[in-house]
Amino acid sequence: MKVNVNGEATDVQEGTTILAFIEGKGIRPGTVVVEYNLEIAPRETWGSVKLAVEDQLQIVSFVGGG
Amino acid sequence: MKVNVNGEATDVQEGTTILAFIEGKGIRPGTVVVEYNLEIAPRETWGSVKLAVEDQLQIVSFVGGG
Amino acid sequence: MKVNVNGEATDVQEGTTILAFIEGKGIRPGTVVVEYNLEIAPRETWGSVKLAVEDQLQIVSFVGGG
Amino acid sequence: MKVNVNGEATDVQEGTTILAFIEGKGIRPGTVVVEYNLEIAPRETWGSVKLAVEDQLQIVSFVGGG
Amino acid sequence: MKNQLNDKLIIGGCEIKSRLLLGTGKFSSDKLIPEVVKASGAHVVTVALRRVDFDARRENIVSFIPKECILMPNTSGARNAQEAVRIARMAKASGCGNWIKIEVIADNRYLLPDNLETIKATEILAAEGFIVLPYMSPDLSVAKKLLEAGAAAIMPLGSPIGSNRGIKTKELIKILIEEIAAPIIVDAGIGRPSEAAEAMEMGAAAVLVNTAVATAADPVAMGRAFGLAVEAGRIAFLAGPGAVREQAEASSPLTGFLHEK
Amino acid sequence: MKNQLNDKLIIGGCEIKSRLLLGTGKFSSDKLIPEVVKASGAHVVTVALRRVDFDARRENIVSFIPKECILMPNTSGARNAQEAVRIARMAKASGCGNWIKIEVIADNRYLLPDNLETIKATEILAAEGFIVLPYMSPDLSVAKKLLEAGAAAIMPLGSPIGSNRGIKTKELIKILIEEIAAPIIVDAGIGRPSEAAEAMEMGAAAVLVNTAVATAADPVAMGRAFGLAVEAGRIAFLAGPGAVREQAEASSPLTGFLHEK
Amino acid sequence: MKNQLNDKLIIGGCEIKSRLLLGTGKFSSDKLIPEVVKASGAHVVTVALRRVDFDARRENIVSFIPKECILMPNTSGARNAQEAVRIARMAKASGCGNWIKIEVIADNRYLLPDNLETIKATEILAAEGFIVLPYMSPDLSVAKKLLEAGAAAIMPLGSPIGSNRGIKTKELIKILIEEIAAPIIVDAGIGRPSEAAEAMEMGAAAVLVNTAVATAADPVAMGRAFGLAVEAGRIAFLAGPGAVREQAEASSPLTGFLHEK
Amino acid sequence: MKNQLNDKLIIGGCEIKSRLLLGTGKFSSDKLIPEVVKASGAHVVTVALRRVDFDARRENIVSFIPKECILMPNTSGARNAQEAVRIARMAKASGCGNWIKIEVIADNRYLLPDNLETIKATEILAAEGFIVLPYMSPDLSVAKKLLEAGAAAIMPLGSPIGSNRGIKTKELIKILIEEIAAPIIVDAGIGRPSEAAEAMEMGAAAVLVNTAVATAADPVAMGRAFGLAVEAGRIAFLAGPGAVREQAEASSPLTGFLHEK
Repeated sequence: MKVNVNGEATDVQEGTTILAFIEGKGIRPGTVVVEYNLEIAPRETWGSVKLAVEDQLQIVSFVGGG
Repeated sequence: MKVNVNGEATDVQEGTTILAFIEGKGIRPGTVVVEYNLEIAPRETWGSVKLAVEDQLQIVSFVGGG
Repeated sequence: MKVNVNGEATDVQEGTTILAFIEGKGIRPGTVVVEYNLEIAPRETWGSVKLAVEDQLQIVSFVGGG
Repeated sequence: MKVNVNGEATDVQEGTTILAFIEGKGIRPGTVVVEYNLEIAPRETWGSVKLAVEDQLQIVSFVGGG
Repeated sequence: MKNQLNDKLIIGGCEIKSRLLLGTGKFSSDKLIPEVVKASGAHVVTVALRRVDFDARRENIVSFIPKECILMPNTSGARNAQEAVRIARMAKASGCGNWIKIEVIADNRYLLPDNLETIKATEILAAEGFIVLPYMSPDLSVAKKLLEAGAAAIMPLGSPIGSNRGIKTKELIKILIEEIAAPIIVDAGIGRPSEAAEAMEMGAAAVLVNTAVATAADPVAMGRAFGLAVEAGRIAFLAGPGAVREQAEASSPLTGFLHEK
Repeated sequence: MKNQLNDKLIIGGCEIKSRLLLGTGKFSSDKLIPEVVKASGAHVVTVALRRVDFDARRENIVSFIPKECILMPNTSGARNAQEAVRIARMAKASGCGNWIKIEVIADNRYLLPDNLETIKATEILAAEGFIVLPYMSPDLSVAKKLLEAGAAAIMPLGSPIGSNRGIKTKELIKILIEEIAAPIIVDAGIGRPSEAAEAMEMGAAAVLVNTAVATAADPVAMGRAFGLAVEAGRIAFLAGPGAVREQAEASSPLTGFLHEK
Repeated sequence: MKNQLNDKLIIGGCEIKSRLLLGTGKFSSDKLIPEVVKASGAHVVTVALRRVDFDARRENIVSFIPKECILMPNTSGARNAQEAVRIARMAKASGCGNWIKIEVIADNRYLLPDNLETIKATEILAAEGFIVLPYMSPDLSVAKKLLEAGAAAIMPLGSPIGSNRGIKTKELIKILIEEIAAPIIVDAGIGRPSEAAEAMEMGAAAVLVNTAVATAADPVAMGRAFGLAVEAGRIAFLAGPGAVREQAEASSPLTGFLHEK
Repeated sequence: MKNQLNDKLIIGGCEIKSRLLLGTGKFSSDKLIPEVVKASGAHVVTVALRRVDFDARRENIVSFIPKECILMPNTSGARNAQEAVRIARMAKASGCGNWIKIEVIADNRYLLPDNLETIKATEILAAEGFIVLPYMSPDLSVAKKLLEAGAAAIMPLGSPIGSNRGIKTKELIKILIEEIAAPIIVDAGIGRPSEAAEAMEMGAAAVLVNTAVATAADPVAMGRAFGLAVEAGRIAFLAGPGAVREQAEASSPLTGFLHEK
């Protein structure tokens, strides 16, 4: 199943939650923010929201900037 | 009868046309432009348009400007 | 007897020393410097140098400056 | 015989006049000025002044400058 | 001097014969205007529109402007897009042509333009067939939107109107010149011919000057001075100025002179 | 424009017909010079003196300078007053007249003049009957001494020779213009016509330009641009520029328009 | 020095302890940041938001910023109001607070902001409870609209981001300071501490600096230099600088000395 | 910040603890001076010498200057080298040390120094063992001669004394800093802390300020502002400022955000 993560089509198993996806990438959940289909996904929902075909996911974190 | 000419309430006799008003003020028609109730009044209509109560008239001419 | 003090002809009794002149003006000797006939007059000489006619005396002190 | 021309030691036959030297170099006399031992050599003297050992000669002309 | 031969300024389909645009406000007497226009060589001349004062009539300014000039009325007095549109339409109704300088000003102290309302007015008037030259506070993004809205040229301010302070917004104007594919005309603030020349050297297409000429002790001479300076600056721009160096570079040859043996 | 009629620049008893003085160094070809001089309108033209190179002769620069010009040789290459005096005498011996630009330079990096040696050379040469125009680092006290020494005009630098950096010493030059009763000619550093115009607006009597013209892509056009700019700046100076204001002042009448009831 | 005691900068209800705001981009190593922040004294520190790179993870920038700082994420990367709003919401969702610097940029060369989209984004985000500090191209009319839209401070650019060119828009920024009843923070372009001091002397409420510190050979020392300069400039503003004069005025008494008889 | 540790200013064999030198003229009350000196951190403090007025005595200025300061009398009032020498000798006779600021001024309007007389006075006084700091009109050739004459530092003017006009002679001062192997101290004209910081960023060794502090509404605060600014400028000079760019360079990463698929 393809979902769009950070602008790229990405293969994800059906039933994967946002949390599972993030942890699967080796990312500490506390360091990122997730936008799910153009809306903020609050952290407490990550464990329950299951990714579906063509979902749009933005996973972002802070970097240096001016 | 009061009409508003250049922002001031002005007494005008009923039945006065735009042209009559202008000429009555001693203005050569060729030197001014008239806006009648927020629309341009083409010169050829001045002789036929009769002023009515609360009409808005702007009579303007060119001056020096930058 | 006239001597020139700070650019002005000034009456001084014959035999007056520099020190006497200064003290006579109510000036504390420690706060001024004296040029006597275009040469510095060291403080230790003030008690012995007697003013003569047409001597040139500059008595100066520090003021604010940039 | 060596004379100094424009800062360089230069071989010149004894008896050579300024004029002969200049013409020998293929220079039109009208285009240059000559300083001879730190003094201007007027053009009318060029034919008679004979160069001697260690004479200093500056032969200059105009160039572009600002 | 070949570059100059084909150097034409085209605005709204017209070839503009002088890169000095002239305003007609503030002259001690309108009677000076014909001579000033002539001395300056200006081809585009601005005028304003005002309510007729029925008590103190003055002669029509237009009669003082040579016939061969392009008249560019401004919308001064307008505080928003709608008023600018009304004024522009009145100007056009006078039969003086379809050029319009949009000037929308809400600030009474510095007379700075309202760029947003200016964009709106430009859009409406360009669609009605006006040749629109908007006066604006220099801003690249706004200039792009003005161009999309149909502006024939962009007129950023150098400093506040009538201040004679010179071009204090060079940094932003240079960017406009570089990035905008339309004539950039520096309007407002130019106080000296040298400043007009500098605008042209920077690559501005033209300058609009009024106060500096009108308030000079001798406006006719000052008009001529501006005309010459604008020409000088344009020619210099085309002539390709030499490089600016940190250090000196001798104009006269440095080699071989008296002290060298 | 009445002021202009009697506006003459007299130096050394000669009426100088253009306030743009032109240098002849650094041109890609000397053949450009006649056309550049003509396009610029320059009346006083500078040249340098160099030792003849017996191997690689080049044509005499003087033959490229129109006959009606005043030739002003400089003393470039001189490192002290004595050398400047020798060079000046050689220049005069050429029969080209008695004008001399004194240029005494010890610093090879910025080519800045030695004001003290310049004063000495001025004194000697003025006494010999030269018309002396000393190039100097702007300094009021030195300018006064140059004048006492017999200088016909004072030529302060705007920035280092050949740098095209513009007039970076305005503060000091303005004071010279105000305080010195002789023509002040801004020499060195002027890189753009706008800068030449500004010098003239400040009240300089003239400017001397070389590198900016010679290193332009099109020197003839640039010469013309400078000629126009100098004229523009001079006329503006005479025309009495208007005041510079902190705030805006409307060019178009601000009274009574649409929004006023 | 009484003026200083009550001189507080309040933005969004918080007292800001330093008038130097610091950006965190472009440091050769993020490990420098804690020391730079400390040396500079900055209280408000900006960060950006970027998509996580799953392959090349880097440490969280936030961990390098002292806890007592206010974090101000920017919306860099946004090309319109809608994108800025999305980024702002993501930033807030991180739990770092509700400050947001709006940065909407369509121009890739000069990175100049889009003022119109910035107004739109300000309106939306202020309504959502953000403390909004919009980065903008200086323009009085836009600044007024930003204030109406709910901006907590206005951040005009001095020159293009990262250029270190200084405050080239002084004329416009001075007008903002005078006319806008909100803190004016000069953002972008400040390259030297002296320029930061000048902004403060002009009356700016604060400055935001990044590139000038991050690209210095010694960023910690440069951070300290900026901190001192901002303090110097603010104190000078409050201390009431003396008048600027055309002519000299002796510092030492001129009366009565040696040469006077 | 390692560069700072060894950054010492040595003049005449003494380590000077602050790069801000302070003048004491023009204060509304001399009683302010101790507090101003302390707030500014100045270590070298100038005073002038005047004929005692037998009628209206005032307290000795020296009593207001902290003991740890180096007193630098100036020769103000001198119109030529000889008078400067006499004044210097009187100053030394007071027992206040052997520092002397040479100030020889013939021009009463702009108070510009006479560079030639200044060289002569420097030569005489340096030979007598004074630590000589000559105030001068910036001129490379003169600075070299002053150094040969024994000057311990060179003090070029930024603009006329007391004018608060800032550093208008940057071009010439930068050259002095680059070419002269002695401390360059910008004296006269500095009106704002930002200008002092800029002088230091340019590489000046120090600045001397008087009028800007003395005529501020709050001289103590202004003294402190100058102290901070001078420190900021010096640190920035040592910290190695980043490059200035024509165009923008993003502070936040430009790669990969919302709009990129």
